[in-house]
Amino acid sequence: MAHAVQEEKRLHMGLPIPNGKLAMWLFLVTEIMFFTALIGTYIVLRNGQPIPVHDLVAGMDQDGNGEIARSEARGEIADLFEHGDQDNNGSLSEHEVGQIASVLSLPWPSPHQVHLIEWIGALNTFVLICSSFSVVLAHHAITHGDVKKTTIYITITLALGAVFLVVKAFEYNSKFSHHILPGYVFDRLDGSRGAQYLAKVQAELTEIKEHADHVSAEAAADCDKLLRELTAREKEGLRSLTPEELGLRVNALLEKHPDLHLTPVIPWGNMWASCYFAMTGFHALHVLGGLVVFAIILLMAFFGTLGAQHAGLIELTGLYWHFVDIVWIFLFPLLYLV
Amino acid sequence: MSEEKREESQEETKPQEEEKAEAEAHTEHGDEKPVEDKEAHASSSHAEGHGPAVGVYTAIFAALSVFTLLSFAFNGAMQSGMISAMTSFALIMGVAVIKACLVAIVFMHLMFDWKRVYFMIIPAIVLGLLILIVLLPDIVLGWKSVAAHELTPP
Amino acid sequence: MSVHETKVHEEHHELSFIQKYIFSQDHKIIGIQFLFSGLIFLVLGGVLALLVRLQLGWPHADQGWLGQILDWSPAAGQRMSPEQYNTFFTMHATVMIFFVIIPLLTGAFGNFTIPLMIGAPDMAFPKLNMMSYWFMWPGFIIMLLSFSLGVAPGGAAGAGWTSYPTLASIGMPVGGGAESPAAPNSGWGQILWLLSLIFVGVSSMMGSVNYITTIINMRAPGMTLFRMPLTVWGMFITAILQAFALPVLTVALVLQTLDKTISTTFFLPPGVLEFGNWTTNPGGGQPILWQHLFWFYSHPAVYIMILPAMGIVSDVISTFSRKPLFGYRPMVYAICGIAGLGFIVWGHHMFQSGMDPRLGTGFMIATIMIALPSAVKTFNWLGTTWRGNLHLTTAMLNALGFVALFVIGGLSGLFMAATPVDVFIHDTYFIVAHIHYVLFMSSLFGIFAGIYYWFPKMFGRLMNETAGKVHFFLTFIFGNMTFYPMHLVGAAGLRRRIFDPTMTGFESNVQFLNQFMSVSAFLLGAAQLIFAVNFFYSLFWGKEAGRNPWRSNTLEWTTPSPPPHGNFEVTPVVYHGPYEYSVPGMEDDHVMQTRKLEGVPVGAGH
Amino acid sequence: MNRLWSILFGVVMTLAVLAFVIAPAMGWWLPENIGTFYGVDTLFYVILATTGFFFVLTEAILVYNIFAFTDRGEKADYSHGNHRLEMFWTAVPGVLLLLLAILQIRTWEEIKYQTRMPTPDHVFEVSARQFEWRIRYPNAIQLDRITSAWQDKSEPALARNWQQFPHYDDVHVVNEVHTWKDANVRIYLKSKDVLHSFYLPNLRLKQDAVPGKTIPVWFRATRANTIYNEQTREWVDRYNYEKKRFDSSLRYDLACAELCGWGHYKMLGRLFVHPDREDYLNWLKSAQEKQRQTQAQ
Repeated sequence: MAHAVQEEKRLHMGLPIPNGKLAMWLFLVTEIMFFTALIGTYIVLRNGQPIPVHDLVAGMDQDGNGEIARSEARGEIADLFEHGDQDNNGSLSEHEVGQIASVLSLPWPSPHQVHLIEWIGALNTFVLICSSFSVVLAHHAITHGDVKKTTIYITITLALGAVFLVVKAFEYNSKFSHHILPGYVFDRLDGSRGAQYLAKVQAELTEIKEHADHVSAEAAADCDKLLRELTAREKEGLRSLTPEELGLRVNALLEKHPDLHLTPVIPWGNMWASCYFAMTGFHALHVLGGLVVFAIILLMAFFGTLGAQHAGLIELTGLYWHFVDIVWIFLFPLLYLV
Repeated sequence: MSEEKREESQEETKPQEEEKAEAEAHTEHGDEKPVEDKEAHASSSHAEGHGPAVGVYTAIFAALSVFTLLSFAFNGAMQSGMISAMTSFALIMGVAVIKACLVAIVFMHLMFDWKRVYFMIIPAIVLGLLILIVLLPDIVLGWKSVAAHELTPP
Repeated sequence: MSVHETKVHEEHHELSFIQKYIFSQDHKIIGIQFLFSGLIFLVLGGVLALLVRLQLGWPHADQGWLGQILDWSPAAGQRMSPEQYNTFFTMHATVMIFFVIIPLLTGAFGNFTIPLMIGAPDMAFPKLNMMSYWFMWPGFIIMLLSFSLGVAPGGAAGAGWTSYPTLASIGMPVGGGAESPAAPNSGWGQILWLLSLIFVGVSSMMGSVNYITTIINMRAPGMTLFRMPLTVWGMFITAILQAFALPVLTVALVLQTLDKTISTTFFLPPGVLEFGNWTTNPGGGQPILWQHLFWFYSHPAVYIMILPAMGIVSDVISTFSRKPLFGYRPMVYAICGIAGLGFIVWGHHMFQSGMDPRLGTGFMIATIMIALPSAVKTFNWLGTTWRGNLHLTTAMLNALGFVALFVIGGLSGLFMAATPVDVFIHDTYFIVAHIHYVLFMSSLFGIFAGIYYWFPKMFGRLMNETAGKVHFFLTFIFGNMTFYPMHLVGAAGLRRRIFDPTMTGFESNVQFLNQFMSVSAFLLGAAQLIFAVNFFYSLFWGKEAGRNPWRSNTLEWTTPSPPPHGNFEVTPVVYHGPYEYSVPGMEDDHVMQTRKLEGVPVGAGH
Repeated sequence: MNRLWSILFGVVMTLAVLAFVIAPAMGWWLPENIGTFYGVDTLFYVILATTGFFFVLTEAILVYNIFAFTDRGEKADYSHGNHRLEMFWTAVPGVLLLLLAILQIRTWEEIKYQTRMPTPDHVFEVSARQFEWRIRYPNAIQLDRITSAWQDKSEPALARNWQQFPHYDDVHVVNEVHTWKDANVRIYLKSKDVLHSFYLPNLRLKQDAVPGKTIPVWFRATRANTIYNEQTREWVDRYNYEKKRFDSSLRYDLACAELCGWGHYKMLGRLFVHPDREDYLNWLKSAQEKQRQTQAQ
C-alpha cells in the first residue's frame, strides 16, 4: 500500500508516524466526509418528509386541477378508514384498515413495508464485527511474526466479508423481486401513475392465477377474489376500484401473505429505495474493495512473500476494514431500526 | 547512479554532523523536534509490541456483540410499546456511537495514535455535524412548515 | 520495504522515455505535465469565453465565416443557438475551474514546488502522484467527448457549471433513454459532465492526501512548519480544504448521476413536475439539497483557487522586494483563517435560493468576516514592498498585478456578502465581475507570476523579460477593460447567463459596454499569444538560468536547474525562515535557508 | 526607468475610480428604485463608500511603493513586521466589517423574513415555468375576503387554501404583474418545473422559485406607470403621471434571473403599477371578461 520513497533511515521533520499510516488516516478522513454527506442526505431527506396519509390519497400537486375529485377521494378514503369498505364483502376488516392506515401515515416506510428484516441486518452487523475482530487478530499475529496464523485470520476475514456480501445480495434480490427499486416503486397513485398501477397489479394477479401452484391455496384464493373484483366491476358497470383502494387492498394482501409477488404501494418508497441503494451500495463497494486487498494478501501468503515486514500493510488494511465496519455500525440502526 | 551513491556516502559520513546542526537549528526555534525514522518505527511498533493483548480484543469483540443485541432489544421494546420512538432512537444511536468508539479506540489503535491523528479526525467530525446542523433548518424544518399549510384541510 | 524502495530509486536512471516523461513518477515531471495540460485547456476555455463574448456583444449579428466553420444554421443568420450559448458558458466555467486553475495551481505548482521547497527528494507516494495525474485524463477525455454530437446528441452540458437541479438532474423515467425533457443538453452531455468531474475529484483527492503527507512528514531537517515558504503553506491548507470538501462534492455528483440514470429522486421534489405534456414521477427529494452539497465543496474551492496563488505571490514579492515578508506569522494565520471560515460561508451562494432566511443572516456575518484575513494579507504585501528594494521583473510585475487586482476582487465580494445588496446583484454581472477579478485577474496573474518565477527552475532557461513585460502590460490593461465594466453593467442589473442582453429596458441600456468588453476580451485573448510564443521560444532558446537566477533563499534554488531526480545532492539542513533578505551586516542581500547565520539574530515573524 | 511602471498601476486604478463616478451619468447604474426597499440602495452606497476608501488607500500605497522603492540603489529595510501594526490593521477592519455586517441585518429581515412581512392589500400567485410567468389573481370578491381576513400579519386559512387550490373564477394572466401604487403585495412564488428567479430590478427584489416549495415574497411599488388607453381599450405601462406623458424609462421589467434552460433570456414579463386600487380592479374585471370570452370559445 505504502510505496514511500523515504523509508530510509534519515532525519526528517514531522510526526512520529509512518507516511503510509498518515496517508491512510487522511484517506479515512475523506471517507468520513464522504459517508457523512451520504448519511446526512438520508437523515435530512427522511426527516424532511412531511406527508401523512391523505397525501397518498389526495396527491399533493398544487395546481389543483381537480379539487372536487380530490375531496371526493378524500372523503371516500376517510370512510374506508372509519367504517371499512362496505361493498367489499368485508375483505378489509376494520382492524386491518386501521393497521394499514397507521403504517401508511408514517412519514417514511417502515422496515416491514420495504421487506427489510431486522434480524438479517443484525446478523450482518455481527458478521462484520467478527471480521473486524479477526483482522485485528491477524495484525496481532503478524507483529509477533506468526505468518501462518496471520494467513488463517485473513482467510477468516475474507470469508466473513464474503458472507456479508452474500447476505446483502439476498436482501437486494428480495427488493428486486418486489420492485422496490428507485423509479419502480408506486408511492403515489394520482394521475397517470394510478392507471399504471391498476394495469400492473392486474397483470401480476393474472400471473399468480396462472401459476397458482406456486402459492398457498389461501393466498391464491384471495388474489383471485381481488382480480375478479377488479375485472368484474368494469364489466358490470359498477364503480371500479380507485387506484388508492386497490393499493390498500394489495397492501393488506401482502400483509397476510408476504411471499406474493405483488407491487405494493409504499409512500416515499422511491425516496427510501434511492437512499437505501445509494448507502448500502457504496458500503458494499467498500467491502468489495477490502476483499480485494485481503485476496492480494492471501496471494502473497500463498507465494510465500508475506512476512513480518508486511505488518504495516496489514495494519493499514485493518484500519480501512474497521472503518467500513464503523460505517455499517451506523447504517444498520439507521436503515433497519429507527 | 553516481548521484545516488554520492548521496548515500555523504549520508553515511554526515549524520553526526547533521544531528548537531539539527540540535542547534532547534535551539533557536524549538517549536518542533525533528524525528528520526527509527524513532517513528519504534513508536508505531510500540502499539504492536505492548499493544492490547488478545484478551482485550476479545473483550471488545464480546462487548460489540452484546451492544448489537442491545440495540436489537431496544427496537423490540419500541415496537411492543414499552418505550417511545424517541427514546429508542436515542438509545439505539447512543449504542451505535459507543460501538463505533470502541472499534476506533481499540481496534484502530486510536488509544496509541490519537495524539498523532486527532488533528484530522476532530475537524472531520465537526464539519460532518456542521453539514447536518445547517441542513436541518433548511430542508427538514423548512419543509415541515410548508407542509403544515398544505395539510390544513380546506 | 526500505530495501525494495532503494532499488526502485536506482532503477530510475535507466528509465525509458515513456517512464521518464509520460508515466513519470517524478514530481517535477508530473508538475510539468499538469502545467502543459492546464495551459492547453486554458486555450480551450479562452476560446469558449470569446464565443460567449461574441454573442453578448453582437447578439443579432450574422457571424459569417465563423458561423460556417461552426456549422451554425444559415437560416438563423449563422448565429449560435441559445442551447449552444448555454453550453459555451457552462463549459467555459467548467474547463477554467476544473481543468485550468485547479490543475495549474495545485497540480502544476503544488507538485513542482512542494518537495523542492521543503527539501524532500520526492512526494511521499510517487505512484499515487502519477495516478493523480492520469486520473485527470479520463476526465479530460469524457468532457471533450461530450462536445461530440455523436456521443451526446443534445450537445455538451448546458445547465451552468453549478448544474442546479432540477434543470440538470431531470432524466427520463426508467427505460426512457437519457434525453432530458428539461433541457436538450442536460441529457447525455450532463451525465458525461458528472462522470468527468468525478474523475477529476478523485484525482484531486489523491493529490491532496499526497501533499498533506509530504508536507507533514517529509520536511528536511530544520524545516519547521514556521520556516516553510508561504507557497508551501498555501498548498498545505489548499490540500486540507480539498481533502475535507471534495468528498461532499463527490457524493453530490454521484447522487445526481443516479438521479439522471436510474431514476432515484434525491433532487426531485415531491409533487409532479410538468414539462410540456410530460410529467415526472413524484419524488421526495430536495433541489436545494444539491446546492448545499455543491457549495459545501465549491465555496472552499474558491479558496483552493486563490490560496496557492497567494502563497506564490508572497514568495515572489518578498524575493523581488529583497525584504523579509512583512508579518510571516500573521500571513500564515490569515491563510488558516480563510480556510477555517471558508467552510462556514457556503450559504452566501444561496441567499436568494429559497434557503431559510435566518440561515442567510448567519452566513452573511461569517462571509463578511472572511474579508478580514484577506485584508490582513493585502496589508502585509504592501508592508513587504514598503521601503524594500523592488526589482520589477516580469514575475514581480505579475505579483504586483495580483495584489492590485485582488483588492478589487476582494472588495467587490463585500457587496455580494451583504444579504440585502445581494438581493439586487445576485445573478447579475456584478458577481461575474467579482469572480473574474478573483479567478482570472488574481489567480491567473498568480499563475503567470509563478510561471515566470519558476520557469528557470523547471526548464533551466529564463523566459524573455521584454516579451514578458509586454505581455503583462497588455494583459493588465485589456484584462481590466474586459472585466471592470462588468461591475457597472452588474449594477445596472444585467443578468448573467443570458443569450441576448437586449431584451429588457434595463439591460439594453448597457449594450455599449457589452460591446466594449467584447472587443477588449478579443484583444486580451490576442495578447496571450505573446505569452505562448515567449514560453515555447524560451523553452528551447532562452538564456541559461543557472542555479539561482533570482538570488532567492528557498531550498529549490540550491539545486541545479532543472533539478536532478531525487532533487538534492545532499539532504539540506534548514537554519532559518525563507525570507531573510537584506540582513544587515551581510554583504549579500540574500541568505539561503541552508546557510547558517552567525551572530545575526534572525527569525521569521519576530 | 522601471519605476515608471507605477504609472500603469496609477492610471488604471484612477480610471477604475473614475468609471464609478461617470457611470451614473451615462445611465450605467442602478435602475430607478420604485419600491420600499431603499435599504438595498443605501447599503450599496455604504459598502461602495467603505470599499472605495480602502481601494484608494491600498492602491495608492501600492503605487507609491512601486514608484518610491523600485531599484532604490540601497539595501531594503530589514524588518519582519510590526506586531502593533498587525494588531491595528486586524482590529480596525475587523470592527468595521462587523459593523457593516450588523448594519445589513434589519434590511434583510425586512425583505425576506416571513414574520416581518406587512399585512397585504393584494395577494396573488406566481407560478414559473419554462419559459413564462403564470400569474393567478383572486377575483375582486376573493381578494377582499382574503385581505380582510388577514390580521396581525398572520396568514388566514382562507389565503392558504386559496394558494393551494385554484378557484374556478381566478384570473389567469401570463407575464403581467399588476398591482397598484402603495399596495402591500404578497406573492406566493412557485415553480412547476425547474429553478427560476423572480427578479424585479426596479423593486430591488429577487427570489428563486423552487419546484415543490411555496415561497412568500412581498413588495410595495410607490410609483404608478399604468394608464387605460381609451382608443385601444387596453391598459398600457410607461405612463408618467407627474409629467402626464409616456416615458420609456418607466418600463418595469420582470425577468428570470436563474438559469432555467435555453429560453432563460426571454423569460420576461412586465410590472404594471396602477394608480389606485379602483383602477386595478377595473383592469381585473376586464381581464376576467376577456378570460370568460376565450373560455367560452
